[in-house]
Amino acid sequence: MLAVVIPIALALQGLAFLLTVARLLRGPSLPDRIIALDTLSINAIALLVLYGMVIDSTLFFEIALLIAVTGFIGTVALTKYLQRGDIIELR
Amino acid sequence: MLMIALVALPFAGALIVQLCKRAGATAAFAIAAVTALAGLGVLATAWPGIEGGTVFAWRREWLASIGLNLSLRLDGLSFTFALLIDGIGLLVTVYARYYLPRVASTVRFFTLLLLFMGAMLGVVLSGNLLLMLVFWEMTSIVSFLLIGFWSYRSEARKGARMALTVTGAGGLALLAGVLLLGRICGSLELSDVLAQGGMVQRHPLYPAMLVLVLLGAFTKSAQFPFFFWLPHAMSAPTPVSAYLHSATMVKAGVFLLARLYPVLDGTPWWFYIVSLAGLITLVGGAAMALLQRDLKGLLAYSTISHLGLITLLFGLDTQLSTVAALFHIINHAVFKASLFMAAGIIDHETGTRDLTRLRGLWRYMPHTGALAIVASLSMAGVPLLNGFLSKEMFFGETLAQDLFGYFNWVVPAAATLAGALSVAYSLRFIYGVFFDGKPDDLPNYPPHEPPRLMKFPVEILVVICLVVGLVPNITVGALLQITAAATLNGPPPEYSLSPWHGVNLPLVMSLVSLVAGTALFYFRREAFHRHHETLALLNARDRFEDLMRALGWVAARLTAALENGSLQRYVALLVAAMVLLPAWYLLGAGTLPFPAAIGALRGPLPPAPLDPATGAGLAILALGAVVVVGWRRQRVAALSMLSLCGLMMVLLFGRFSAPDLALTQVTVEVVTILLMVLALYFLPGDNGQSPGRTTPARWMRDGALALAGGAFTSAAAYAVMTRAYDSIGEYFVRNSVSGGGGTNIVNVILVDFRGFDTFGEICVLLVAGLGVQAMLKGLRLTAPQFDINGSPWAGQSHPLLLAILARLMLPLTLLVAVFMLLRGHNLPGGGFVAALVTSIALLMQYVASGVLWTESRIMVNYRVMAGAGILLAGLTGLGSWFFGYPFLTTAFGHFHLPVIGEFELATAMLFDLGVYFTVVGTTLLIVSHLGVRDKRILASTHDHNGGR
Amino acid sequence: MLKRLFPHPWLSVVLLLIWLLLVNEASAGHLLLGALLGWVIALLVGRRLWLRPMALRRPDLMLRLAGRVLYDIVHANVEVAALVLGPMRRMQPAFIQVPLDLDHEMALTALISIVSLSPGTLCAELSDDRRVLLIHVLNLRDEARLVDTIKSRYEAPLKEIFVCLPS
Amino acid sequence: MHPMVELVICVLLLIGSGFMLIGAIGLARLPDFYMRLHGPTKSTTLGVGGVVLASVVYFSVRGGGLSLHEMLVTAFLFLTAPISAHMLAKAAIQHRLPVIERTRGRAWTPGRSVAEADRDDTECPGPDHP
Amino acid sequence: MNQALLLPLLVPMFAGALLAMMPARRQTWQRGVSVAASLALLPVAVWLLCVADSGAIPVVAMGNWPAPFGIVLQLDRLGALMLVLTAVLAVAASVHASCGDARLGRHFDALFQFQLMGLNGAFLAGDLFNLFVFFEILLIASYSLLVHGGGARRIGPGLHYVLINLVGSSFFLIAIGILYGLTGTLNMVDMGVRLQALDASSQPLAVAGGTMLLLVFLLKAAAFPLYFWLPRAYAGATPSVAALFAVMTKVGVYAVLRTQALVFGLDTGPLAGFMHGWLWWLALTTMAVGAIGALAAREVRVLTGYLVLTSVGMLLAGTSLQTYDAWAAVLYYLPSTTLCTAALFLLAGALDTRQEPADPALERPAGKAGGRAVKRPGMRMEGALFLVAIVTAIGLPPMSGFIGKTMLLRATLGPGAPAAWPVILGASLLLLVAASRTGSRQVWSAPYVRHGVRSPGRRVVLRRWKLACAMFLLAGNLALVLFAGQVERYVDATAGQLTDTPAYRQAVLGTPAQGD
Amino acid sequence: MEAAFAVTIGVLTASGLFLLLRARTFTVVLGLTLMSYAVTLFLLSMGRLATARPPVIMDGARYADPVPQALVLTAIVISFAMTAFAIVLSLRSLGLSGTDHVDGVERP
Ligand code: NA
Ligand code: NA
Repeated sequence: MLAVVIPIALALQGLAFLLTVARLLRGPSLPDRIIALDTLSINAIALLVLYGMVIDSTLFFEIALLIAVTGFIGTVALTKYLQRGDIIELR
Repeated sequence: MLMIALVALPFAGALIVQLCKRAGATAAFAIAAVTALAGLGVLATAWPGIEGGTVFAWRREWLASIGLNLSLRLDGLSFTFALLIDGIGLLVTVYARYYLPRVASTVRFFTLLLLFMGAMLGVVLSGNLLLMLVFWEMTSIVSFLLIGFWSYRSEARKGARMALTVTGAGGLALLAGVLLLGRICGSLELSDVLAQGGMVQRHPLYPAMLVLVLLGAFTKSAQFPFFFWLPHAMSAPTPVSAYLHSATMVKAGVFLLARLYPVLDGTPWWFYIVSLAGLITLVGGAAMALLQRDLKGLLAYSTISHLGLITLLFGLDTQLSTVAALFHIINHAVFKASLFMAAGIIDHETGTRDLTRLRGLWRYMPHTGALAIVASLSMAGVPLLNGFLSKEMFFGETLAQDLFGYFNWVVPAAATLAGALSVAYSLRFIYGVFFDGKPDDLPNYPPHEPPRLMKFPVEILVVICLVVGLVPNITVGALLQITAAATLNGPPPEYSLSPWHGVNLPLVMSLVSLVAGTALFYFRREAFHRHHETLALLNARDRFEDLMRALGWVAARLTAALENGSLQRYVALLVAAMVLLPAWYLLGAGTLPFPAAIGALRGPLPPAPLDPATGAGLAILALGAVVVVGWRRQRVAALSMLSLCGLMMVLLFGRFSAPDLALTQVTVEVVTILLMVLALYFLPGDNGQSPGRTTPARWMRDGALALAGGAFTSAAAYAVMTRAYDSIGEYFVRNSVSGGGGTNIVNVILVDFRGFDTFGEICVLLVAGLGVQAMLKGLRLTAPQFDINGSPWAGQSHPLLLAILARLMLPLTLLVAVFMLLRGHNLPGGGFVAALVTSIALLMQYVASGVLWTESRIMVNYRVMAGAGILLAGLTGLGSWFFGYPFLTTAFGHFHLPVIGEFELATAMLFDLGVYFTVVGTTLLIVSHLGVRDKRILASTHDHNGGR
Repeated sequence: MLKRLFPHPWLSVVLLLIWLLLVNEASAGHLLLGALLGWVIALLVGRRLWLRPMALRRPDLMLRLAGRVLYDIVHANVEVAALVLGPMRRMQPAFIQVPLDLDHEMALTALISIVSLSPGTLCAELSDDRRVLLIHVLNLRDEARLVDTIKSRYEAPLKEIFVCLPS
Repeated sequence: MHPMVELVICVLLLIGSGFMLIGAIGLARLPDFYMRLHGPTKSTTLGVGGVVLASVVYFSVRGGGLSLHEMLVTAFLFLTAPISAHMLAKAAIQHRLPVIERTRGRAWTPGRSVAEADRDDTECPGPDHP
Repeated sequence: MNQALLLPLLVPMFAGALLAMMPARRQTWQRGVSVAASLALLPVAVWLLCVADSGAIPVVAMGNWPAPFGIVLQLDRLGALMLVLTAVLAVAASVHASCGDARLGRHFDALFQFQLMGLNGAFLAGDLFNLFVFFEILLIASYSLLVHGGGARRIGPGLHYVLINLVGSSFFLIAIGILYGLTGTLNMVDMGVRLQALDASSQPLAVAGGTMLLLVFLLKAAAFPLYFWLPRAYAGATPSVAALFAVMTKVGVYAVLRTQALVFGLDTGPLAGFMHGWLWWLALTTMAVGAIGALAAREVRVLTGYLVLTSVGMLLAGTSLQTYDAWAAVLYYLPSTTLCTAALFLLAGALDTRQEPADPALERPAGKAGGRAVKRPGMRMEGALFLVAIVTAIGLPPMSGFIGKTMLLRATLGPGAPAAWPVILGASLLLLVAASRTGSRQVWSAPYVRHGVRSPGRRVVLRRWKLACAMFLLAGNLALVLFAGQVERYVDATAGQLTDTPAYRQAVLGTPAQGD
Repeated sequence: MEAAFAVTIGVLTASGLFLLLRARTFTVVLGLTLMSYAVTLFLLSMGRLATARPPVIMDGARYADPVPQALVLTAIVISFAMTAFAIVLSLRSLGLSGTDHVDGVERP
């Protein structure tokens, strides 16, 4: 059963990934691109977890975890740049 | 020993002069004089041996590989020259004592004079051709300093440069010639070389070698067409001129002709090149001398002319001509030195050397006048003076030669003409300076006789002119005999030294030239009047300066054309070189036709099938890269695309079994984006109006280069991947647990097997951090007031939600960092990733709450932290020394504690901790410093259209 | 004194839990190590890098809220899924303002997170005085009911759970 | 592996992946930025949640012990996703991204009054010089 | 005993780390540590030279992991020569810097020490990737040092230098990758062994990788057409930095020699000598371009930059010949040219400043009134040292440059001579013209007198120290002349050692030559 | 798979090189980053492509060649440091010349 479902899951997620990439490419605004990027990192987490199951290895958990812990910072930096320009301000 | 002393004495003297600088000018003079005297003494002791035909030789090995030995040789030829150098050197020293003002620079003068003397003695005494060249070039350099002695005078600097350039060029040619000669003879020892004259002339390299050697000789001796530097060397102090242009510097060239005579002479190459150069120089120099307004200029061109005479004699095809050349070398040295000194006295006493201003000095300085007149008559070749004797021999030899067939008569005719000219300019000197009315146009009036001792050297030289002219056999007969023998490397031909040989053709030629010269002098205005303007155009110094300036201009244009300051060009060249040449080799370096070469790239390994997910991932990565290129002007959008690429890298690392890489990529990506966004703030917007749009040609070039680079890496990667190999990786797999104590092989490689690389890597990090901090000091940047759409920036600097969340995440993230650090040895993770996670958690505080808030709470000096990390890593590595193991040897053990159970400790972890500290410290050092604390933001009004 | 040694007991406990999750085992050694790390990190973070002092009350309510939120998230997910897959013109997007009455920033954060995580609503802005929340709603049917739901279903329990302490 | 367990894993996987896709569809289809901003929350919550739960079950069964650490991924995402959304919304307001016409209410941002925001909509103050 | 090989790395490393941690206000302490660390390098390097001169090749396996698996450091005659050269430069440059240059910006001393570490590491590295790492250390330190002091003259060329070298580093990694991908090893000696056994179909790949590697080194060496970063960078750098940088291009030459000897093998193998043809022409062009650039130069520092370039051409021409004599010539010429150009850079600091008055109001043209220029006191000494240095650099007798040049001329005497000799001699002539022009302008015509100098006493002391540094370097040149016989024996032995691949195999891999 | 991987490397290299040949510092930094991606993948591919074989010792499996991974890690870190330096230097140049042109002057 798993052997059937996993490719399906992979396909669904792959499609999700591609759609999100399309949004990244299409924009039209910068926040649109950033949101696509943010979503892509979440997709990537799911893909990594899935891939860990595919190859029966727990070694990919940490990658997913690190994306979850640090991935949003890119979004924060870019959005803050759009708002304030300087992302590390004096006060 | 004698010879060593002879050469070393002046150098030692120069050293002593410099050491006793404080003692003043007189002491310097005394040392110089004593040195020259000592040299003469040494020569005197050598005389009996020399007279008996002994050749003194001394030799020490120095540099076998280039055949340069410390080898000295004193024979008749070098004895004569050494005698001139030391003797006239002594007289010049005495003269200079009175000529130069007694100021500090006089010490420098005597130092240089002694150095020159030493170099010159080195040239004539070298028994090794390369050693001779060493001294030869030294004379060029020291003469440069002597000519430019009064360096504040523009003409002195220019004259010095010109002399150096011409003689230096000749020296380089001579170097080539000498090396070729050494190759032909198999040795550079003079004794070996002189022994195989005939062989040399049959060697195919002989013409090249001869031309190169002659270039050296002709430049030094101011032969046509290289004569032009010499007149301008007259801007040297007169003692220098008296020394360099009578007995030493310019004589080095003719010395070389004499020295290598047995090796070089005897071929048409030699006869024609040497005699023609000499002939042209002889006549041309004499004519130019007549046209000079400057007293020293007249003497300079006369020197050129006399050197041409000597050269011509060497080039003639009779043995006796060589004897005549040697005789004239001696005579010319004597009368020319005295003339220069006399000219110096005149200059010194009247304040001018301009022949149009000088006149009627006889009444004021008869003593000097008498001396100068005798010397100039000798120069003119008037009987009973030494110049007459050698000139008579010269006329004789021009008749005896048989080089030019039907045109043989040209040589004696030209010689007579030159003789007439020399009579004319000598008369001009005598009449113009001492008679011709009253001296009413002198800077110093009235002129008077110089100090007694200043005339002393001139007197001695003039006496020699007279004595040699009257009784040549007694005075110079023996000297000339042994000189000729040494030069010809065999017994000299029969000749007779006597003022009177009866009425013969040479005497007639002498008389003709005397009469014609007098006539020429009488009609000089009519004859030369119109050539004054032409002469101005021929000012060699200006032409030379023009040439040099043009050369410099061309060089500057060439350089500017090459280095136009455009990085794009440099990178394009770099990429072109880096890609095209390796690609050429990759495709078989032309041995294979193109399709076959492509086909040969594919190796034997079967390719793995491509699954759709991986294919899609690779495609997205590639697409992302291309889109980054397309969006490069919309910077934020490009950055988002770059982030996509980074994310795809992470996924691909996961896919291709590199979890450690994926972890590292995730964290590095975040910090890099932070950095880039920080930079983005200050970069002026590219709103489509800035200049420097890519032209189509540039587009094509860059596109082609980029595609070539891409094709190369593709091809190389594919070629390697389809080939089998045998990796050292197997060893690491086998030894990771047993030898390194960890199951994460990559980490064990990083901290143990190849920990040294990691060590270097953290050094790179620290240095980058230090460099960034140094660069940011005092940096002023203008910050835009509007966002990329032209609106004012948002008012809220630190959204509450962000600040709270950042603080909330801090302890959690730190925990994750510790987790990464501790597990790294066995599972993906490690000090670097842990450090970046820590840094990101802290950087989050900077972003969310600002620099002041954060740094008032995190009181850590990041720089110290980074340095401490390196120290920790280094000390960990050093620790193994104390146990007798090499640097960075790790130890690990499994320990058991109650409750906790079994755990592992490894020194590698300590090393990793050092890595951790360095990376945290550096990352924060770099990024936090880009925060506003160290940079000064100046408000500006420029808008900021970076995005879409 | 105890306060200084254990500045954030709750944090330490949470860290211990997370540590155990991270290492994915509950051995005695890791329990000890986790406790140690929880303590040390809390100490490092101290009072200045962390939030204002607070107390967590009503663990029961906390669990109930968690369950409620999870349920709402699942529910909203299904709801929004239908919206997304269905015709777009049916949707009635809106910005609404929700007046707030929360003291501690932790509670505020929790509320914003809940609102944002449930599909269909999204916190767009917070006023400077922290008293008004701007929410974007994907498909607004009844503004008053939504505001009321947020206030009663989430804000009220949060107010009870997070209690400000004097610093 | 027990078929029931396998079934659970399969269902969880399909739910998770399905919601990931729906989130992506939302991101692709929805007509304005603020609406699109709702898309990722589905991926974050049920999407990743489903996949992670599947992984938890899978490895707990395979590894012979409870494996809960994947839950941490979701936990961290729950912490960070709202902040991303919040910051994105703020950026969008700063950039005055258009909303579809039928959107009720008006976006505002602290630091600029509502009145100011109103004016922004009518006239766009560009930079001082073109 | 072998562990002592690490000293040239550890001394600057620890000094650098300590300096990095020191507070910025502790200027005197920083200078002290820096100078002391540089001074300490000299005896170590000389001692290692003596060790290497015995003909042995001591090897240290880092972390006790044997080659080819672990990273090894190896000391041969070539490496020891470079170590001594670097140490000499380090002493002069660090003392010179402590007389003022170091204060122009932050972290000079720490960066300086790490630069030394990178250099020394490169000279000892036996592992190709480790060589890359040390290259990166020395590069990153050089980036910072180059822009030390700031100003448009440094930042602009600095940016070019950095970006060009970053591109170069990428290609370095690709080259290493190809070679690793083919051989599966990183140890240079082992790589050489495995390359010999490479099947014919993979050889184009190996040559391509090797070519790229050589090009990377040629970029560091500043060979045409990869030299563009050099002239402005060197002209802009602070004198102390430029002096140390005199050795940077030689690192490229060193690396070419090193890889030629160890990896691509001179004795056997299909890869031997594959670079000869094109490198020869590139070298000659470099020489010509350098000489032309020198002719265009108007300042001593610019002139010196082009002298460096010309010397690179000489060195590479000799290197490309791959004969015993030519390599010996290269090895003799290398220290000679490095020392004298370093001295010139130090002197340029004094000679060039007079042409750019700090404040026109403070400068008045002298010599108009009195007819004689009033010179700044004691510039005579700078002038004399300049003369000695420039004579050495151009290759005029009696200094060491002449010997080196003559060795090279002798070594090229053969089929290559018709191309090489005119270029070498012509370049020398152009350099002579250029040097006499620039030199006489900067040294002789001294039209400015500087007034209002604060604390002239201290200035005099500092000036003496600076002169002493230049003298120290030139004394090295003098030693190369006085002990030319000994040096020649050493460089002959070095060239011999480099061509003796089995000796390296024995020392590094512990096995007698395999595969042949 | 090898061919696709190789082509991806090629595209990354080409894009990176093209950006490196541009005139604005920011673009050049983008190019450096892409180039470093390309180099990273290139180095990784030198250990041949291995899927599902992470080099972490488990029981008895085959492992990917760990050496290129270690090299890449070092290379990534160094490239990170270099990129940071280049960014700050370009800011320094901007502060001095007022332009973000790599040559410090606007060129026509
Ligand atoms: Na003759
Ligand atoms: Na007159």
